[in-house]
Amino acid sequence: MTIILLWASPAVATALAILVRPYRRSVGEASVGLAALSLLASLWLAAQALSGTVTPATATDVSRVDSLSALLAVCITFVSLVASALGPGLGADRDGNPILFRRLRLARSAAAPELEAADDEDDPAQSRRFRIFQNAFALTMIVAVTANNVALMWVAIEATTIVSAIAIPFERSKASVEASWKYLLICSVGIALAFAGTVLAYSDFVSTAGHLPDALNWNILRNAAPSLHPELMKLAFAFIVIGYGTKAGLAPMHTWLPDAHSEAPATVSAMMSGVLLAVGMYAIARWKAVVDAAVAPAFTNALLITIGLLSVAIGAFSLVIQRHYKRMLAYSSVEHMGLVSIGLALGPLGTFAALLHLVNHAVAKSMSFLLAGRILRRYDTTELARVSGLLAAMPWTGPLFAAGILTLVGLPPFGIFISEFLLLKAAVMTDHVWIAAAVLVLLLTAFISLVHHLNGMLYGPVPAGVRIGESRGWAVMALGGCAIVLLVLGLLLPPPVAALLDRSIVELVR
Amino acid sequence: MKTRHFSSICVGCVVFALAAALQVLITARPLDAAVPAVVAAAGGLLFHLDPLGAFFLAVVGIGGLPAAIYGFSYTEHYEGHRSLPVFGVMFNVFLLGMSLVPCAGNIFTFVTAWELMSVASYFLVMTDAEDVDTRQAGLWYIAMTQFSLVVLLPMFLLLAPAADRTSFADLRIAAAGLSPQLRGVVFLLALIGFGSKAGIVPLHVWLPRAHPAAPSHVSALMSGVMIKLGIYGLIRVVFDFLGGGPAWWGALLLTAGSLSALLGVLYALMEHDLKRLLAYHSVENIGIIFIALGAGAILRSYGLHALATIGFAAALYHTLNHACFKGLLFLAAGQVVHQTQTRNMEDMGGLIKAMPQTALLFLIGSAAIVALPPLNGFASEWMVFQSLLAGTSIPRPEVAIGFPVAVGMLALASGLAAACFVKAFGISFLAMPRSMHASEAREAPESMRYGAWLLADLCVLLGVGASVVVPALYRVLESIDGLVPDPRLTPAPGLWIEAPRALGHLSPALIALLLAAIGFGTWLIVRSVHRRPFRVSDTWGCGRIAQTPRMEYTASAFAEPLRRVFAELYRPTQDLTVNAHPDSPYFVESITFKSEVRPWFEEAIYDPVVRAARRIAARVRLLQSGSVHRYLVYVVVALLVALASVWWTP
Amino acid sequence: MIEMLLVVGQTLAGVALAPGLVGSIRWTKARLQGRRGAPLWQPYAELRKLFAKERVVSHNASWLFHAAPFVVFGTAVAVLSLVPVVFVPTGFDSIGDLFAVVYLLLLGTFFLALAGLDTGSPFGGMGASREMTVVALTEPTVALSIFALALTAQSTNLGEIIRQTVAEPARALGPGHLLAFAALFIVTLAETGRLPVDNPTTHLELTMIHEAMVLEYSGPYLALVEWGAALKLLIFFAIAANLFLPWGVAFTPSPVALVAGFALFVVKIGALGVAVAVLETRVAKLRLFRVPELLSASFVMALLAVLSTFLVR
Amino acid sequence: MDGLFSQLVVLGSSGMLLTAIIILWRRGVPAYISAYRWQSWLLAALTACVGYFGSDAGLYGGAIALVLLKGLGIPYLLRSMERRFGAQHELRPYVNTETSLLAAGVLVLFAYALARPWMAVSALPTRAGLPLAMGLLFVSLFIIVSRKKAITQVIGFLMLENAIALLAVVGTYGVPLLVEFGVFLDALMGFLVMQIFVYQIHETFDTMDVEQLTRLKH
Repeated sequence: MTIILLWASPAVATALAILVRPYRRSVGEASVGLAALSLLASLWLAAQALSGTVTPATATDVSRVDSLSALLAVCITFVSLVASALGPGLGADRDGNPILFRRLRLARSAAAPELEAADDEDDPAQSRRFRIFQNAFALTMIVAVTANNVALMWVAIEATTIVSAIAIPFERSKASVEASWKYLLICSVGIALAFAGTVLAYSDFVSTAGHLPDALNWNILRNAAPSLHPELMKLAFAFIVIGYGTKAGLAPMHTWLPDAHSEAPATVSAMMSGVLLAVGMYAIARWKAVVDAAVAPAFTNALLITIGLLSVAIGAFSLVIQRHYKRMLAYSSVEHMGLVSIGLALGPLGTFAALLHLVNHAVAKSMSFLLAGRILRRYDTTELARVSGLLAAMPWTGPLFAAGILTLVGLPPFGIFISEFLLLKAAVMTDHVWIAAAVLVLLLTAFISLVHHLNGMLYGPVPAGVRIGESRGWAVMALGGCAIVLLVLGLLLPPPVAALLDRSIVELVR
Repeated sequence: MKTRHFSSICVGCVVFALAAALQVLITARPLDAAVPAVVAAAGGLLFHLDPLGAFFLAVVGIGGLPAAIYGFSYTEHYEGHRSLPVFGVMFNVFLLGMSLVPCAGNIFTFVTAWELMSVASYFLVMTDAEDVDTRQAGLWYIAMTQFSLVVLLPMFLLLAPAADRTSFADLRIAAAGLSPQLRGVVFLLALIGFGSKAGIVPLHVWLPRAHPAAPSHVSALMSGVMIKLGIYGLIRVVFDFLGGGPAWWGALLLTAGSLSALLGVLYALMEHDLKRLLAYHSVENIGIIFIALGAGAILRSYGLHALATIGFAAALYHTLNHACFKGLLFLAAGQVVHQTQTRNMEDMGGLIKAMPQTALLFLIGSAAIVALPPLNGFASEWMVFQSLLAGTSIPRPEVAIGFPVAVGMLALASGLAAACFVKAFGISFLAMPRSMHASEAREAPESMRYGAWLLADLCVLLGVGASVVVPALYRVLESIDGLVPDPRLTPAPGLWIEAPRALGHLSPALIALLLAAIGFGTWLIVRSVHRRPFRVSDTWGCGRIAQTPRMEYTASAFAEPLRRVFAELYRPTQDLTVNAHPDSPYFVESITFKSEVRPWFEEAIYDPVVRAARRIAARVRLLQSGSVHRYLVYVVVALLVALASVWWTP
Repeated sequence: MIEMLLVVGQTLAGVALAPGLVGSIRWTKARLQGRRGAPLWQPYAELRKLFAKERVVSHNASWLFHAAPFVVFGTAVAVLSLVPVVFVPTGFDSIGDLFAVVYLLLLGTFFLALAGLDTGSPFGGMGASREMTVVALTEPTVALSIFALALTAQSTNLGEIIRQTVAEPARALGPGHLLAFAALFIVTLAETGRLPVDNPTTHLELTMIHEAMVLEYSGPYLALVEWGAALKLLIFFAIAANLFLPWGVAFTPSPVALVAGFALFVVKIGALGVAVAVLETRVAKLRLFRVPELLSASFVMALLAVLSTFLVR
Repeated sequence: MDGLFSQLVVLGSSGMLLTAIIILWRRGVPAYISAYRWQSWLLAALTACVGYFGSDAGLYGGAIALVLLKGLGIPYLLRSMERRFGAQHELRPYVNTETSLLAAGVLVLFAYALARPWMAVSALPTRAGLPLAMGLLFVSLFIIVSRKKAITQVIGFLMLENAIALLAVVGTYGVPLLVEFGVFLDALMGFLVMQIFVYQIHETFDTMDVEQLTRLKH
C-alpha cells in the first residue's frame, strides 16, 4: 500500500503543476508537501524492509521494495524534498527563504511590514516548468528504484534522462542549450546500449526457461541466473556497465556531467548529481548481483575496478586546474562515483562501503550544489577567481559550503571519511593493496586541489558590489539540516542505517 | 558565548586530561573504555591508555594548560571579532583531538582523532586569514597533513590481520607474524607518515610556514605538543607493534635525525621572523629526539638492551623538555609580537626595559633550548650524548662509525643553536628599540604571563630534578615490551643520572647548587670590596657624539659570518640596485640591497611533484574538448573495449 | 670530608694561579720579542687596580650587563672545581663530566655575548657575533675529542679518565690520543682568544673578538671578566695537561703527594704557557673567514683520533 | 515452415541494415528520412511476421503501433522539421563516404563475431537475425558519431532504437506488453524532446552544425 503512496505523491504533484495553467504559489507549496509525504512513505517502507517483510511477497507484482531500494528511495525523496523546498516559485525573499514558512514565523512577531515588499517574484512560467519537471524527475527516479521489472526500471531511467534534459535550460542561453543537447544525446545512446544488454539477458533467459510472463523480475532473474549461459551474461554485463555507467557518470562516459551540472539550475543539478548518479550505480549493482550468480565475480570485479580507477583518476586530475566551482563539484561527482564502482567490486565489506558512500555523497553533493546556487545568486559568477571572502559575505552559506567541501574530500567528522576508510580497509583485506595505494594518491590530489580552491573562495577580500550579510532564514536551516544529517552519518552511523546496509548486502552479494 | 566560557571549558578539560595521565603513570595500570555503537562497522570507538600513552597525554596537558590560560587574554583582544566563535570551538576540538590520539585503542579511533586534530589546527592557522601568506601557509599545512594520513592509512591496514580485528592488541599480535619485507614496508610508511607530522627534514616544509601564521598560543601548542604525537605514533608502531627491527631502521632514524638537527638550526640562523626562527628550532629538536631513538634502535638491534634504554629514555625526556621550553618561547614571543605588532626582529630591540618579565621568560627558554647546564635542555641533551657514546660498544665498526659522526653533527647543531639564540634574545630584547612600536611597548597583560611562568618553573624543576624524573621515564618504558630496560639498570631516584656501564654520571642538582653558591659568593666578595655606586654615561663610541639605534648590530649582521661559512648550503641570492643621481654617476641617490636564503631542497623535492600533477591535469583537461562527437567516440570505444574484454578475461 | 676540603683548596689555588699564568705568557712573549716585559705578577696589580676603580655603565645597559660578569666568573670557577688540578677525589662521584664542563663554559660565553650586545655599541655586536661563530665551530671538535677520550677510558668523568690512563699507560699513548691532544690544543687557542684566531693584546676594533665584547666593562666587572678569561685559559691547559699526561696527579690525600702533584702541575702548565707564547710570536693572526678552515682541520683531526681508537680497540 | 520464417526474418533484418548503410552512402536529409521510413516499415512487417509464426497476438498490436508511430508519425515530423530549416546541404561529415562504408563493414563483421555465442544459445528460429541486429546497432552508433548536423544525429538515434527493437523481436519474440508500451512511450518522448532541442539549437545558434557547440570546455 505504501508503495502506491510513494509513487502517487510525486505523480499528483506533477499533474497539479501541469493542470494549474496560470502558476500560483500554492502549487509550489503543494508539491513541497507531497514531496514530504513521499519521504515519509519511503521511510515507512525502509522500516518495513528492516522488519523483514519485503512488500509485496508475490514476485509477479510490478514493484518490489527490498532494503536496497528502500535505502535509495529514502535518499531520492530526501534530496527531492530539499530541492523542491528551495526551488523557485515559492515567493522566496532575497536570501531564498520561502514565504510560507516566513509567514508562519512572522505570524508570531507581527512587526514585519517589509515582508511583502521584499519578494522578487520568480517568473511564473519558469516556476511552472520547473515544478512539472522537478516532480516528474522525482517520480521517474522513485519508479526506477522500486520497479521489480528490469525493463520497467530501464524505461524509468530513460524517462529520467528525458525529463531532466528539459529541466536543464531553465534560462535559455547558448551554454545551457548546448549542455542539454549533449546530455540528452550521450545519455540516450548510453541508455539504448543498456537496453541492448537487458534484451541480451532476457533472450538468454527465454531460451533456457521459456516465455514466463514476468521473467524480467529481479528475484526470478536471480534465481534463474545459475542456469544461464556465462558467455552471454558477460556480453550482457558489458553492455549494461557501459550503458548505466553513462547515467552514473563513470569515465570515459562522464563527459556530459560537467556541462549538464554546471549549466543546470542549482536545484536540478543537486538532484542530478546527488541521486540520479546513484540510480545509475543502483542499476549496475543490481545487474552485478544477477551476473555474479551466472559468472565468476572476477569478470565483473575487473571491469568495475578498471572503470572505477579511470573515473577517480580523471575526476581527481580534472580538479587540479579548475576555474569554475560548479564544474569542480561535477568532477568531484565523477571521482566519487568511481570510488563507489571500485567499492562494489571489493566483496561484502566493499559493497557496504560503496552503498554508505552513495548515501553520504547524495546528501553532501546535493547540499553543496544548493549552496553553490546561493553563492551564484549572490556573486553572479561561477568563476573561482572572482569569488572570495565568502565567510565574510555570507556568514551562513560560507561555513555550510566549507562543511560540504570538507565532507567531499573525506575529512572526519563527516560521513564520507568513514566510507572511504571502510573502502580502503576492504581493498587491503581482499589484498588489492595496489588499488588502495592508487586510490589514496588520487584522493590526495583531489583533496589538495579542492581545499586549494575552497581556500581561495572562503578567505580573502569581499569583491566590490557583493552584498554582505545573510538572514538566517528557512533555506539556511534546511541546508543546515543536511549538514547535521552528514554529521550524524559521520559520527554515529545510526544502527538502522547500518542494518539497512547489511540487509542490502545480503541482497547483492550472495 | 563569552570568551571566558570557551577558555574556561578548555582549561577544565586539559586539567582532566592531566589527571587521567598522572593516574595511569602512577598506578601503571592501563585505563580502558569502549563505545562500540559508534560506527560499529569500522570497529567502533575503543580507548586504551597505557603508560606510554599516558606520558604523551601528560605532555599534551603540560603544553595545553599554559596555552589555554594564555588564551583568556588573547581572546579578549579579539572580542567581537567575527572569527572568535569559530576559534573557540576549533581550539577545544584541537585539544580534544590531541588528547584522544594517545588514548586511541583501535585504528579507527586513532585515525579519527588524528584527523580531528589536523582539521581543527588548519582552521586555527587560518584565524587571521587576511594576508595572503597565511592562506598559503594554511594550504601547505593541510596538504602535508593529508599526505601524512594518506601514508598512515595503508600502514595501519597492512598491519591489521582481518577486517573485524583492528584493535591495537590485534595489531600487536599480527605484527609478529609479518614477513621481514612487509615489516620493512610498514616501518617506512610509519617513518614517512609520522615523520611528516613530526617535521623531519625532507617533510618539514609546512612547519616554518604554518606555525608562525597561527596565533602564538596555538603555535606553542602545535610546536610544543602536536609534533610530539608524531613521535608517539612512531614509537607506538615501530617499537610497540613491530618490537624494533634490523639495524638499518635505526640507521635511517639516526641519519634523518642528524640531518634535521643540523638543517633546522642552520635555517633558523638565517631567519629574521621571530616565530619562523622558533619553528625551525622545532625541526632541530625533533631531529635530536630522532637521533636518540635511532641510537636506541641500533643498539637494540644488536641485542645491547641495557645501552638502548638510555636512548629511548633520552628521547622521551627531550620530548617532555621540548614541550616545556618551546611552549615557553612561543608564549613569550607571542607577548612580544602582541606588543610590537610585528614578527620581524629588525624592528624590535630594547624590549628588556619595557617588558622585563617577558624578557626573563624568553631568556630562560633560550637557555633551556641551548642546553645550558642548570636547565632541563642540558639534562636531556647530556643523555642523548651518552646514548651516542654507548654506540661505541657495537661489534661492527662500519655501523659504530656512524655514532661519532652523529655526535659531531649534534654538537655543531647545539653550538649553532647557542649562536642563534644569542641573536634571537640579543637583537630583539637588548640595546635600543629600533621602531616606534618597540619603543612604546608595555608589559603584556597578567594572564598572558601566568602560563609562561608555569612553563618556566617547569623548565627549571625538570632540569634540576632530572635525577628524579629519569627513573620515572624508565617505568614508562617498561610498559612497552619492545623497550623493556634491563632491571639492573633502573636507578632509584637520587642525585645522579647514570649512563649505562658507568660511562658517565652527572648530578644536575649539585651543579646548580655549585653555580648558585659560587655566584652568590663572588657577588658578596665584590660588594664588600667595592661599595661605590656605578656612574651612568654614554656607550663608548670612539669619540663620536650620539649613539643612534641605526648603529646597532641587526639580526642579519649578526648571522652574516655564519652565512659566509655555510654559503654553499644557503646559496644566498643577492641583488644590489644602485640608482645614481641623474646628473652624474658618482653621486648615489639610493642603494637597495636584497639578499634572500631560500631552502633550495624544498624546491628540489616539492616543485617537480606539483609541476608533474599540473602537467597531467593539463592533459586530462583536453579530454573535455567540447565536441559532442568526440564524447560519443569515447562511449563507443569504451563499449568495444568492454565487449572485447569478454573474451580475454577468465 | 677531607677530600671536599682538598677540592675547595685545589680550586682556590687554581683561581689564584690563573692571572699568574697569563702574566707568565706575556712575560715570555716579551722576552722572545727582545722586550723586558712586565713582571709576572703584573696581572695581579691590574686586578687590584680594577677592583678599586669606579664602574661606568652605559644608559642602554639592562640588569643583564650587571649580571654577566658574575656568571662568567662563576662558571669558570665551577668548571675549575670539576677539573682535578692536583688531587683526584675518589670518595664521592664527581658531580659533572666532560660534557658538563663544555656546556658550563658555553653558559659563560652565552652571557658574555649577550652582555656585548646589551650596550648597543656596534663593537659589542661584532664581537658577540664573531665569538658565537667561533664557539659554534669549535663545539664538534670538543665533542669528538671527548668521544676519543671516553672511548679509551670507557667513561666521560675526568677523574675516571685520569685513573684509567694512569692505570694502563700503553693504551693512552696510541696515535688517537696524540691527534685528540692536537685538536684540543687548537680549540684552546680558539676558545681563549689566543693569537691565530684572535689577538688578546689588540684594541683595533676590526680584529678583536673577545676584547670587543668586554669593551664596555670597567672597574670590578672588568676585573671579574678578565679573571674569568684567565681561569678559562687555566682550565683548558689543565684539561690538556691532566687528561693527556696525567702522571703526577695525587690520588691519596697525603701531603707529600699533594705537594709533588702541585709542583708537577705548575711545571706542566708553565711548559704549555711557553709553548703558546712561542707559537704566538711566530704566527700572525688569521683573517676571520680563514678561521673556519683551521677549525675544520681540528675537527678532522678529532675524527681521525676517534677512528684510530676504534681500529686499535 | 520454420525455414521460410527464418528466411523472412533474415530478409527483413538485412533490409533494415541496408537502409542504415544507405544513410552512410547518400547525402541530404530527405534521403535519410525516407531511409528511416523504409526501415520502420520493414521492422513493422517483421514484427507482424514473428507475431504470425510465433502465434503471439500481442505482436500484431505492436506492429500496428510501429507503423503508426515510426512509419508515419515521426517521418512526418522529421520532414516538417527539415522543410522548416531549408535545404541546408549536408556538410562534409567527419569521415568521407568510402571510409564510412568500410567502417560499417568492419562493424558488421565485429557484430557477427560478437553474436556467435548468442546464436549458439538461442533456440528460436529467428536467431539468424541476431548478428544483423547487432550490426545495425553498431552502424547506427557510427552514424551518430560521424554526422555533424543535429537532425542526422536524431535520425541516427532513432535508427539505434529501431536496432534495439529488432534485437528484442529477433532475440526474444518481443518483450512483455507492459515493457513494449514503455519503450514506445520513451521513443516518442525522446524524439519530441530532441525535436524541441533541434528548434532551440536552430534558434540560438542559427545553424544546425553541432560542430559549433564547443563553448563548454574543460
